[in-house]
Amino acid sequence: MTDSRNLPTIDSLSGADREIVETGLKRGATRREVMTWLMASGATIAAAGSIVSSAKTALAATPKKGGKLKFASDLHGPSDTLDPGLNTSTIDYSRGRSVYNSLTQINDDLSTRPELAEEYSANPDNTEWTFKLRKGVKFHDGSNFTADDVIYTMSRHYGEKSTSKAKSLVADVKEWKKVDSHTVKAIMKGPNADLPVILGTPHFKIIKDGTTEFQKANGTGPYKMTEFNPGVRSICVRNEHYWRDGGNVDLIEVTAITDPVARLSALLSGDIDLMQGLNPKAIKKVESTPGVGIWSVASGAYFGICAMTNTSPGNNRDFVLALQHIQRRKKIVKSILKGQGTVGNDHPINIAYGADHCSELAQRTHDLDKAKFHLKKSGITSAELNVAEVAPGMTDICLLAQREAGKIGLDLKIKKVPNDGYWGAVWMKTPLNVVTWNMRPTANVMMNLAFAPDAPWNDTLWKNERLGKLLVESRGVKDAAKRHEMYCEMQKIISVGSDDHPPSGMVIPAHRNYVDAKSDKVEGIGRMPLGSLGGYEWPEFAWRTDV
Amino acid sequence: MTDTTQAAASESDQETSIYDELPDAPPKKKLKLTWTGKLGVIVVAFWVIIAVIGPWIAPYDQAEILDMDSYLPPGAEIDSGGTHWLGSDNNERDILSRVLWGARMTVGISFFATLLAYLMGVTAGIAAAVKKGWIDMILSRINDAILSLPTIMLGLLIVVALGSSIPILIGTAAIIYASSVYRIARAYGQEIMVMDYVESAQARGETIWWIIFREVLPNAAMPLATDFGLRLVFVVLFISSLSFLGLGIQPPNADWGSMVRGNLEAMQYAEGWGILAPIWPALAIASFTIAINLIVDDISAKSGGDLAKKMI
Amino acid sequence: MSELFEIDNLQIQARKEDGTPIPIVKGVSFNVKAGQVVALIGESGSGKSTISMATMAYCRPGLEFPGGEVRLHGKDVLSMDPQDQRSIRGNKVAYLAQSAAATFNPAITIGEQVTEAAVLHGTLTQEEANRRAVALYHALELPDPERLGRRYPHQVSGGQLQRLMAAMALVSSPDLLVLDEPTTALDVTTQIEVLKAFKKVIQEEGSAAIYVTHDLAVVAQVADHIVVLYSGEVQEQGPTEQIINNPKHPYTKRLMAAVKPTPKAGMGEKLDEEHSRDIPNIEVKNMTAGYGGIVNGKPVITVLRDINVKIKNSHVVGVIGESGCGKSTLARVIAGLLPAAKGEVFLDGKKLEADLKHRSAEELQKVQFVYQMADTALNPRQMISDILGRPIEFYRGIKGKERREEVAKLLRLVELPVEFENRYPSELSGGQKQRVNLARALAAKPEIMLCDEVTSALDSIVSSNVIKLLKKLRDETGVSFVFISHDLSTVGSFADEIVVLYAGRVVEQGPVDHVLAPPYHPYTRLLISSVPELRVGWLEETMQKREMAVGIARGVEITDTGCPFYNRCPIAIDGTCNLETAPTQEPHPDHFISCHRSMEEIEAAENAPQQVLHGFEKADPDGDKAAKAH
Amino acid sequence: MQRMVIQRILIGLVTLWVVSVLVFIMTSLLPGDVASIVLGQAATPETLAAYRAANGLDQPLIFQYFGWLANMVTGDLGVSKAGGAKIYDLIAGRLGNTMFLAGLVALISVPLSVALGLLAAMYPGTWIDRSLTFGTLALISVPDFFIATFAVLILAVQLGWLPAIASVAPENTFWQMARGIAMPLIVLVIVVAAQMIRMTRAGILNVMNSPYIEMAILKGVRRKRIILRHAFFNTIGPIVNVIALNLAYLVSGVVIVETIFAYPGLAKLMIDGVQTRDLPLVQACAMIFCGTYVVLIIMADVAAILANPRLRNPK
Repeated sequence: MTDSRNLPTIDSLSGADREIVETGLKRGATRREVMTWLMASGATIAAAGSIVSSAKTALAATPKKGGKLKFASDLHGPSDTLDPGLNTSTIDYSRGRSVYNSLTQINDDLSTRPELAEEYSANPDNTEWTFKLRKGVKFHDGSNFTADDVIYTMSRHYGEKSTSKAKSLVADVKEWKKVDSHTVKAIMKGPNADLPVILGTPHFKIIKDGTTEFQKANGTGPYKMTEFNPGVRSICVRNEHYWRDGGNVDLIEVTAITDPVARLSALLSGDIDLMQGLNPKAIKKVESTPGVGIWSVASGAYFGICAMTNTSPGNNRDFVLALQHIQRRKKIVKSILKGQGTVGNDHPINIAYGADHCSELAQRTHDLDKAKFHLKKSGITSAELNVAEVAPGMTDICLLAQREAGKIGLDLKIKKVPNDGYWGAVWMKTPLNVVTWNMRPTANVMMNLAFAPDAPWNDTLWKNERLGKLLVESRGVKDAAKRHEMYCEMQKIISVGSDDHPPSGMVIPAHRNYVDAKSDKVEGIGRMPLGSLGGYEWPEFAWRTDV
Repeated sequence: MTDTTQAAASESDQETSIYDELPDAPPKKKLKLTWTGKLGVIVVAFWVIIAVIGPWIAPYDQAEILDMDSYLPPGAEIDSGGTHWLGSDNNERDILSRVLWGARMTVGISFFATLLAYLMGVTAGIAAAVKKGWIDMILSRINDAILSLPTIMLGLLIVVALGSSIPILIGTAAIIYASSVYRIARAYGQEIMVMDYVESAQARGETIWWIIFREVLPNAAMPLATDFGLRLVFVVLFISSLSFLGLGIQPPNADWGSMVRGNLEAMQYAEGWGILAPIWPALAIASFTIAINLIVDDISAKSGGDLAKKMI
Repeated sequence: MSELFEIDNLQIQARKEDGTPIPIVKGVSFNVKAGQVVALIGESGSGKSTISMATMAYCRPGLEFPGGEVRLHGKDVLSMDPQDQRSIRGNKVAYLAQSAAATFNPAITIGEQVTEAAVLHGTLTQEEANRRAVALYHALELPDPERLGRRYPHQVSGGQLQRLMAAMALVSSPDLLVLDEPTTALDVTTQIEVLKAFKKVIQEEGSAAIYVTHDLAVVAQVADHIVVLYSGEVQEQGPTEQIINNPKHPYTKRLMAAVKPTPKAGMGEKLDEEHSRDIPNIEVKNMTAGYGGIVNGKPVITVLRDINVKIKNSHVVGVIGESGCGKSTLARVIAGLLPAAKGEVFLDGKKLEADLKHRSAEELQKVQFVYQMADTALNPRQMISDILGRPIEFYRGIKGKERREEVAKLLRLVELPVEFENRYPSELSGGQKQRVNLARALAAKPEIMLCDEVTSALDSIVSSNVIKLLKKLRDETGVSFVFISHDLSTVGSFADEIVVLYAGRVVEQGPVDHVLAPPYHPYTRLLISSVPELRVGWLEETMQKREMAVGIARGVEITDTGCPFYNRCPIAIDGTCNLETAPTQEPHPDHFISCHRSMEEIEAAENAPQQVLHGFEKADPDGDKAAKAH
Repeated sequence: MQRMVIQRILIGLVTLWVVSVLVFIMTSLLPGDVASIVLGQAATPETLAAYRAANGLDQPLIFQYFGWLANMVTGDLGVSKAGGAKIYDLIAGRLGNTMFLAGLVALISVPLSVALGLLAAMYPGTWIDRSLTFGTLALISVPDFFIATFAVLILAVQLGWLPAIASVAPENTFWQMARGIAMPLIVLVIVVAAQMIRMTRAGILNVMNSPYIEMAILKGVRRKRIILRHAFFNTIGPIVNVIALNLAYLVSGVVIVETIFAYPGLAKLMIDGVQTRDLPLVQACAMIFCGTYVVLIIMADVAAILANPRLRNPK
């Protein structure tokens, strides 16, 4: 710290490390926590300090208007939908963001800012949220935006007939109430400080009251959809009557190219400007090609191997430990993810969740002796792992595990199954399977979705009442230290367990960044970490430098 | 005049007996391969041998992850000592080893799938030709239905429904290609069924099984054997196409088609000669299938292209 | 000055796998003078076709010319460059192949094919060539010459195609015509017509010709000079008169011996009564049969109509008729291979089921069918021991060593070496295969053998040997034969009784000596007079006769009403023969003739050849293609 | 011939029906249903039940089948169970795309391959023949995705001559369209032509053994004329058959090319349909594929009859 010139700055970090530091700091991680994490990655105290000090967000240039933008996602098909409640993939979310608005908007640091809700606030115990709606907003069909639209939109996430994919995220809202034409109220079942950020996620885009047909999109968003051809492409043009200074380009064409090599070829040859899902192996190539670059956003998204706790071998604590100790976590990040990720500690909350991440918890390492010891103790010699390539790198991670398992005498058979049908027939139904979770807006939502004792998607059917209790309690806690302590305990319960309560059975060897690629001519892509290309927020903010 | 001839006949009986009936049977045409055909035999034999011994002569296990870097160029040294003679693949495994292991999968699976396709197709085809009537009608309609759908769609339906495993892949390819075999077998069957020797056996009162196995099948064997080779090539390529959809041979097993597919990206990402990663398995496929085609070309040239008409 | 055409020490060879040559033609020499017809005679395998193609410096793939010369106007064509060789083909030398049906391109009109050579070689313009073609059609007595050129080959009959091929060869006025077995595939009545036409145009055009055949009787009609070939070597050559009347070489004599005699009463051998035993009776009653399913009680394609045949007290029944007359169908109906649409078949008074599937094993065993083509009748993938052993085992339950002995017995019976049991059919010659084919039927120990044209596909010598064998079998085994053939002389020498079929109906039947003696049914007479005789000048004599002039130009027409032979019959009665079914008359006991004319009228017509009973005007120019209709 | 065509059409209808039963059975055997696929990881028993009820998936399978069949017969293709779009809308544009590409490929590859096949047959054993034989052999011996990717990397990425992905947007000019589908066009022409060249050559050489060809040689006809006038017309039947099968492949079997070039065609739609278990969509595609196959084969047979005087003028 005496001679700062010799110390590294944030700029000297690799893209991935830089991301994690920046994101962590933005999310409210303390200086100490970030430094701990940096030092765990091999930095000296001085270097770590220097890096943290120099970390600052880049200045954004002023956007230009005009031009066309062509975006290619990875998946599409006849199930492409403009129904926000059924939105599934990046392509749906991106289209949704183009034509609709949410009540709230999530910032890069996962705080929220107003969107269609001009103001929103909770009562003191966070059991009632009031949203004051923006006036003068018009849908693309010319009708006015009112409270009825919000009530209708929200009603689609409730009740027996709801097919909403986000139903469970708002399960603790008891009732939506229209107060007046531009005010609505959410009455909660219990305290929840996270409602605004949840409402900022893609499934809660506001649609016109009474909409049942989704072959056309009638939203309030920055673009109007002029062509929607599921599985082929969609075209949006700028909404000239947008309620704020909205979309920068004149036209956005959204399509998908399923084959990853073809998708990259299209970007390299200039046929598309923006692509989702870059294979980590291609990073070097993209970085060395002039005119294009990667867009990597660190996140809490993770790869998981699920050992079901209700059956063998997942109900054997030692077996799970053996499986956790054979993971070559650093090798996965370095070699499979090409650095675009972070090591996992068998719980879902990494540094991307900022202050809620528990850096005190010891990092589990590759330790074949321990693994061998636990395996022997478990008495298990073979197991079958069902693998689908649920996220790029999943299969490779399992293949690596298979090799390591061989070294400790575990015959880990890998059964590769296709992606389609995986969630219905394999996941949560076979003793050993894999999972991937995108990052959720808060650590609480994340753990509530996949680890709470009554969660429908509890990957391993693991029940820990203490965790459930902590999840509910922590929502109301306002003291930061107390909150951190509670979150730390939860992460420990999931990862390590206690003598009488086994851990979750999840092996989480790594968290992955969202790695996408774009032409240098496209700017304005955000860094919100809840999804590809800055949490699908790009349609409103992207702009071309060459117009 | 007739008297003269009769007289001539009787007097010349002895002295003309040296003039035996001329053997009008042409000398048996043996299959003679051209040099390309011979080359084909050598290459096919090479791969068959590799299919048997490949795993023993391969320097590494097919699944062994050796390095920290994928798509190393041919000749790259391995950290732990040794050399990637053909470079490393997308999972840092040794390509040479995987090509050698893959021979067993690719050659083996396509062989057994084709064999099974033949068992089914020939049985059904000959049965349809022999039994005619309703059986022929029903079998032919089902067969039309299978033929009219794209192979990749059928493959997708079956493999996804039953899960991708080696037996399922063999079965799937067999069912799909049995329909083409059925057509050919039925055509040959019908052709042979009208031969007098079959009618003669029917007139004798022989059972249907005798007619199928003793009269019809032995005579359809040679042309069907030729078609077997071509069908094998199609099966190799079909399984490769399934690999394209991620439904082919599943890791860590190596097979050439999925190796091409898995490493295709190297042509885009890899540096230096590492871009050759998909070329090696593609060469293996091409050499194997071209070799079979060379042999088949030779044989069908001999059989007068009769086969070509039926294969359409 | 050289001859028109000389073949000098011509050698042609094939090669074995290891490259060692197999000689096919071993130094053949002969000459052809201008205007001369030279016949190459020999059996299959003698190299005669190969030599005939060598006249144009052409040999089939796999063959080569290691030596010798083929000189046309003194110039060796073998050593010419390909361009020059091509300019000779179809121009100076023209070729007529054996099977016109296969030799005409099915996708191109007749006119284009006929004129192609002349136009391509630049000898004639298309216009001139067309005119010349029409002239040739006239000369060849082809129907509708003006429009014939626009037809496709499948639209004309076999006999017409054969003549069209002559037109194709002659269109560019070649110096040398090569005819390769041009009449072998034809029926007798068609053959003599084609022969006549060939002879006429060769004389008119004045070109020289090489005529390749195995049939000495035919040669006697057309050739000036004969070259006898055996196994690629010339055995004897000389003027036709000399070779026919005074053959020197033993092989020529052997060929002469195999020539079939003219059919006439008394040619058959009288059998001693002691050979007779309980001879099975076959009776066919009111039988109608055909192909293509049955509509309104009639087959879609009717081949046989209201057939009544009673076979009794005879060892050998000959069934005779031209191709398409339904003689094979009759045998197939009796054998149960083709269930009749109507009518019944009785064996020894017991009714046989129409379909062999319903017949008992014993009935199947009693009636055995022998196919015409041994090549298709014997399974190429079974050894002789299996081919013969299977019926022994199947019908008689004899297995193992005894079966082998039975097979050996059978082989000896058909005069084949016992070692043949380990051979495949493809390792035997045609005659040997036909013997195995007969032996297989015998293996069942049948009562009746239905022999369908068993000698038709064989060369004359081989054929005469098979007939000898059949006679021996008749004497030794006591089996009865139904012997189907288009060859009246063969039937006459072998059968006790003859059934003459025409267009699906029986026109005459009876003991051989009655059928082959007057009074004849007009069709029987036509058949008898069409068999070429081995003497020079026969053709001209025959053509003089009235019924030939009328009869041969017409084809078989299957009619629903009237007499089927009406439109070829020289003594037909308009208004009767074409409308009413002919009554069956019985001039001798068991001898039946179906004709409207009385026996006296028939006899009278025999003796008055110049009497014209009715004119040509009712003749249907396309008559003989109707036979192709089904 | 009319009789034959009518008979063939009836058989074709039976085949269509068999295909619909077959596809229905196979699709219902697939793990998961459209509801579980669409809702995916986010599915809960309640949302699954709600989705099924909303889309009529809670009825017994056999009802669903006959419901579909009844609609199909009246020309109603139904609604996608996955996205709610009308099947007709999903298919219409893609069918056009598929036909456009297949048509262009056929337009180029058929004359090209017949010409090259004839050329090879005309000079057998020469370098032309050898290079064509070996070249086509090599092309049919490697997986088509290899050829396609290789072509993209060379022509689009390295040389930048052509776009890496196909585009057939309606707003494009003709020149843009032509450029837009150049890559899939090139790859498909290569793949399809290789097959057809080989079959044309084989067909011609096969006919070359016929006696009438020998006769033509003996008439002194040039080899070129023998091939073009005497052999070719007798090979049209088999060649047309091969062309028909290849066209059927172009309509239904080009999944890989459609995927690599992101070309919105029918084959990829069908694969998507299978992957989302969208039965009405899969059925509709299967009907189109099967119907195309049946029609093409009938057309090939008719063409063969028209090319063959023996069948054309039965007399």
